[in-house]
Amino acid sequence: MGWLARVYVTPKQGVLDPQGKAVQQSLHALGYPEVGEVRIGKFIELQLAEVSRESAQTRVTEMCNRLLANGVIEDFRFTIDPES
Amino acid sequence: MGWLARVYVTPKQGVLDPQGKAVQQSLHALGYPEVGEVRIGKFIELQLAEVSRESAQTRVTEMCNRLLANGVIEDFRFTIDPES
Amino acid sequence: MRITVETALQHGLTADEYARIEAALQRTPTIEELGVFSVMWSEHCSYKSSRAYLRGLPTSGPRVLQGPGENAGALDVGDGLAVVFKIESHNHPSFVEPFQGAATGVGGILRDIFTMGARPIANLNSLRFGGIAHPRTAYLVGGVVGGIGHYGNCIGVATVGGEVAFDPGYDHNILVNAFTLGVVGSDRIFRARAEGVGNPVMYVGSKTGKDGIHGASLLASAEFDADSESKRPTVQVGDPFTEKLLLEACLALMSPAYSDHLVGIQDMGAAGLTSSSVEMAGRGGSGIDLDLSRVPLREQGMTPYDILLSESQERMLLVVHKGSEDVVRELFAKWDLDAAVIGHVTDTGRLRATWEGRQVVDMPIAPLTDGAPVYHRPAVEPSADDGAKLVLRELAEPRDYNQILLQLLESPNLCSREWVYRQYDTYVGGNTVVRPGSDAAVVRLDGTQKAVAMTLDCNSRLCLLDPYVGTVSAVAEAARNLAASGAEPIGVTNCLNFGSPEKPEVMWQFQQAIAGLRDACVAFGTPVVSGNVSFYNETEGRSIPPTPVIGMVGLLEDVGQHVTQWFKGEGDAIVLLGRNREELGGSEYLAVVHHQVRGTLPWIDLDIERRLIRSVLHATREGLLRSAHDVSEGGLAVALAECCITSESGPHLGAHIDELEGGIRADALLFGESHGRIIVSVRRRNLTRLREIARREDVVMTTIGEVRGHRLEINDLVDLPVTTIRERWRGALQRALAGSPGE
Amino acid sequence: MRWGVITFPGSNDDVQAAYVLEHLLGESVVRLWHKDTALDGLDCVVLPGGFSYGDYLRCGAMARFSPIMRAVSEFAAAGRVVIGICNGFQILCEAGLLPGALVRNRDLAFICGRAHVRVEDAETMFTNRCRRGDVLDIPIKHGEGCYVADDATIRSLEAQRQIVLRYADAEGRVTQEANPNGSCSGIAGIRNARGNVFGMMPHPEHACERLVGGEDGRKFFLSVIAAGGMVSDPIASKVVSGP
Ligand SMILES: Nc1ncnc2c1ncn2[C@@H]1O[C@H](COP(=O)(O)OP(=O)(O)O)[C@@H](O)[C@H]1O
Ligand SMILES: [Mg+2]
Repeated sequence: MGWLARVYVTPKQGVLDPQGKAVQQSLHALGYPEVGEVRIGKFIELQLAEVSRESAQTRVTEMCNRLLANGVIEDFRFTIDPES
Repeated sequence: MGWLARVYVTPKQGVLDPQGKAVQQSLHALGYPEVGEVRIGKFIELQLAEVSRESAQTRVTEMCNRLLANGVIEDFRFTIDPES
Repeated sequence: MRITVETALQHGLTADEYARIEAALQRTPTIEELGVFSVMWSEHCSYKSSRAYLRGLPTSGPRVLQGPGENAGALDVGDGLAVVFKIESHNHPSFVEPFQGAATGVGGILRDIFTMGARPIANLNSLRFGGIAHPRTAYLVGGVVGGIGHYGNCIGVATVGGEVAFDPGYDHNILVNAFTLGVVGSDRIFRARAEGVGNPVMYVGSKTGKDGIHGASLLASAEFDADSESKRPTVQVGDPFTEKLLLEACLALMSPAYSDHLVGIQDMGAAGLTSSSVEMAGRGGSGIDLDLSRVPLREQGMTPYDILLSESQERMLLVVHKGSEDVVRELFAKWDLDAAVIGHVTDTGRLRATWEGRQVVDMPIAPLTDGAPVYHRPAVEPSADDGAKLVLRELAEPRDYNQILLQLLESPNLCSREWVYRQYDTYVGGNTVVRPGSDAAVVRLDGTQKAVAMTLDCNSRLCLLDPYVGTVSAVAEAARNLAASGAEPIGVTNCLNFGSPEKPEVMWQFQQAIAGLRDACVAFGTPVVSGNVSFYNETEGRSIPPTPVIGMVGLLEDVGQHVTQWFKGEGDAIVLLGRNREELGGSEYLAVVHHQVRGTLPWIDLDIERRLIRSVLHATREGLLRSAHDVSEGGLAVALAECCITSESGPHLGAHIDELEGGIRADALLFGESHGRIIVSVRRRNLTRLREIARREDVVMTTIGEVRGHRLEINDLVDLPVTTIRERWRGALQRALAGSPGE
Repeated sequence: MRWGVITFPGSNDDVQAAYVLEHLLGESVVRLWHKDTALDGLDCVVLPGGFSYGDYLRCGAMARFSPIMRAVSEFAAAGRVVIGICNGFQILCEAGLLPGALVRNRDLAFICGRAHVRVEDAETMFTNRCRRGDVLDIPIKHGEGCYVADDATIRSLEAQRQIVLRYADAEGRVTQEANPNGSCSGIAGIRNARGNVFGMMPHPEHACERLVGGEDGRKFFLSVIAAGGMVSDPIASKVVSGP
């Protein structure tokens, strides 16, 4: 059985997030004044073939650094669970 | 103390996800053959001012249905936690 | 904190620059003042190494309404209209983050144009990347092109032309130069002046964050090295949507209905709030008091230092008349933009800033502007090495010219750029008459019969071999591109991309390029009305090839007279204007086929170029030309192929060339890059008239063949189906980029 | 006819649409601001191309909530004519005035160029100046032009003849190569069941002058003018409900 990696890519703190800004404004306009800061990032699900959890860990980290996240403007974190 | 809502918007099953396909291919090209299906969605973080958890629940559901997700092509789920 | 010379050094200032600062202030600067000096005296803002040379450029002429010194230059094009244009570099930010770097580069040049009251109608861009096979190239190309498209498409300004070149000399330092042209009533040009004691200074647009703090001094003015990573300021992210709102709101404010409320306006570009207030006060001969506590902020924990130096995008600074604040606020509110009063104009000649009631800046403005350092850095010609000589007889002539032609048309620097400009909205605005794919872009001027033509050109290989001749050649090619499109050259902007000015041989290249720019612009009567200098394009001590990108603008009195480069009709005569010489020095053929970058550059005679252009324009006015194409990289054979294949929707007609004067080596005849040549096609019956015109201008004219069938045949050297040629040429860039690893 | 052209924050082709209608076709045009709330006295409204709200989140997702959109829905419900071009099409889908959605192009890149579209139905008020099977040459310029909808929706679009335009090659063959963005079954333009709301990705307003973009785009506007802004479609008028 393999793994399911869930990767969360978010704009770095301090980096402008025009999308989040626009969504926040329109949520206010839609009548949700309670909404504070909005940050919009990516949610990536990866199926991984059978490998050890450790190697899954290291390889997904690598994938994030190399491709999935743009380290200059984005942070990432991920979880790895046995595939159901 | 307010809430932090984390919204996960994913492409509906069956709706094509060209971005996911492209990422899968690049990951294979980069030497990660173990990667199976890749789905790419949005990860939205909302700060919410002080309200009851229940009303936060209902209002975020509403925001998703109205704006944050498009039911024709996307599913969503979210979690709500006390803001740290 | 205690300010010492070390603090100054950390800010990229030199010890004696710091001494000058203490002298100017007659005390130790505050950290904020030091920050202000460091950005205003950075190469990027102060032009300290180039100013002395730039003074030599021709900047005046009957059409010039605004020369260098304002946000952009302006030329009178008649009918009460002026065109405003400029080119800017965004090289280092684009290397750090290609998509956002290129996008914010476009955003910045757009602000320079609408700051003057002009509505931007066209973007062009000049790009230089490393070798196509370099592991990072594909990633950088994708990001840069994506970023340019993202910003221009979203804000709704057509991207209609440019150039792309690949060369290992840019492996670690790509070039992204963005050009914008706008249109404004010739009596409605706005200038960035702060005048009228007591007039409020207003801030409009995005909130201020920590973006790109010290971008100007560190990124644009200091050479790149490994720990740039750590030095790197927060990358600026572009928000074209906000800029679109800003654009519309600012143009509304500058329209007759509101403009009486406005005194001066200036975008916040490099060095943000600091440079915009300093420049406005400087030009107005006034002073400015700012209350930094009133600046709209995006993040907590920002210091006055951050606020003064932030390079957050999509912000403008206004000086309005006392009492007009509410009108202005209302106008911007319509566009969901905040406008805040953050200070007022004084007559002190000083920049003063307070933060929570505390004075953090109180400095004279003169030392920041006219008083900035000017360096006459040593310039030394590098010793000529004999490796640069080209001995033709040692160069084996190829056997199969069909293969060589296809090889060239497939090479990264000659193949189709469609993959690039397909990602740009070329239609928006509704005035694009000639889209990318011909010698120059042609855009109609709304409400007139007129159109402007625009082109960006620079062959950096030529400039590397001989910066003077190379730059003259770039100006000449630009002029030919315009003439071939039916437009008369009227003005020039330029972006001078060079290595470190602290290297005598780089300074020599720079000096030579400026001389070439000057001589060529004098010869063509095209004043230089704006430009930009980008030094320190280096990595680990290696300088890029000198790259003086020429942006030239031309005018068509009658848009109906525009000409495109592809053949139009079976049976038309194909005519070569100009002479072929046995010149292969610095050619694409030499580089691609023989892997050599060397030789004496093709000989160039500006008087011949002028006469060639005059005759082509004359023929255009009489409606004789069915097509016209300038001969440049790849030479005659490549140019002829382009005449057959570059039409977007076809038909793609063949050419039968049998009258091509020989007498020189076949490879030189086909691929030599001699200047002063334009290929035109005309109806047979117009040949005599064309010959009269050519004779009057004393231009060599040869009827070399005719438009015929669906093959390209050149003497007995080349014989290929047009479809094959188009096939190989068209998809080559995408194939090459897909082939390379990427990131 | 009286036309309204809406400007949303981020609209780019609003000026062009108004220019074509007013200066090239001599129609009377009212420029509308997204904060307006009434469409009184208009026969047809155009939602233009561009990047409303920067296309942030999803194209059209935020514009769909602009104050004027309530009026647009009522306008459509009253059987009046609504045309969405490119971003306008996306807004109409987000607003539920047209079925389906427009997502990222197959090749993930913005594409600008000429496209051939085949007229699938000439008995609509938007195409009555064309013949069925006509191939029109019209610019496209979009990053999210890939039309998607579930099979049931596609089937009912077919059944109710709501597919007005398909991408094709110059000879009118609908093929994968001729499909620039991967749209399901090559869809380039659809209308609602009632036949008074029309959305298309290509830009007819950029194909109304020989000098810039050609003239094939005129046909759409001339068709609406010929129909006098009334639902003239025989079968469509039998259908009651909306999309
Ligand atoms: N970066 C770019 N963006 C838009 N158009 C481009 C770009 N690079 C090249 N083009 C277009 O591709 C065509 C060929 O470019 P080029 O070979 O440099 O023309 P020329 O040699 O006549 O200067 C021109 O129409 C040019 O405007
Ligand atoms: Mg040319």
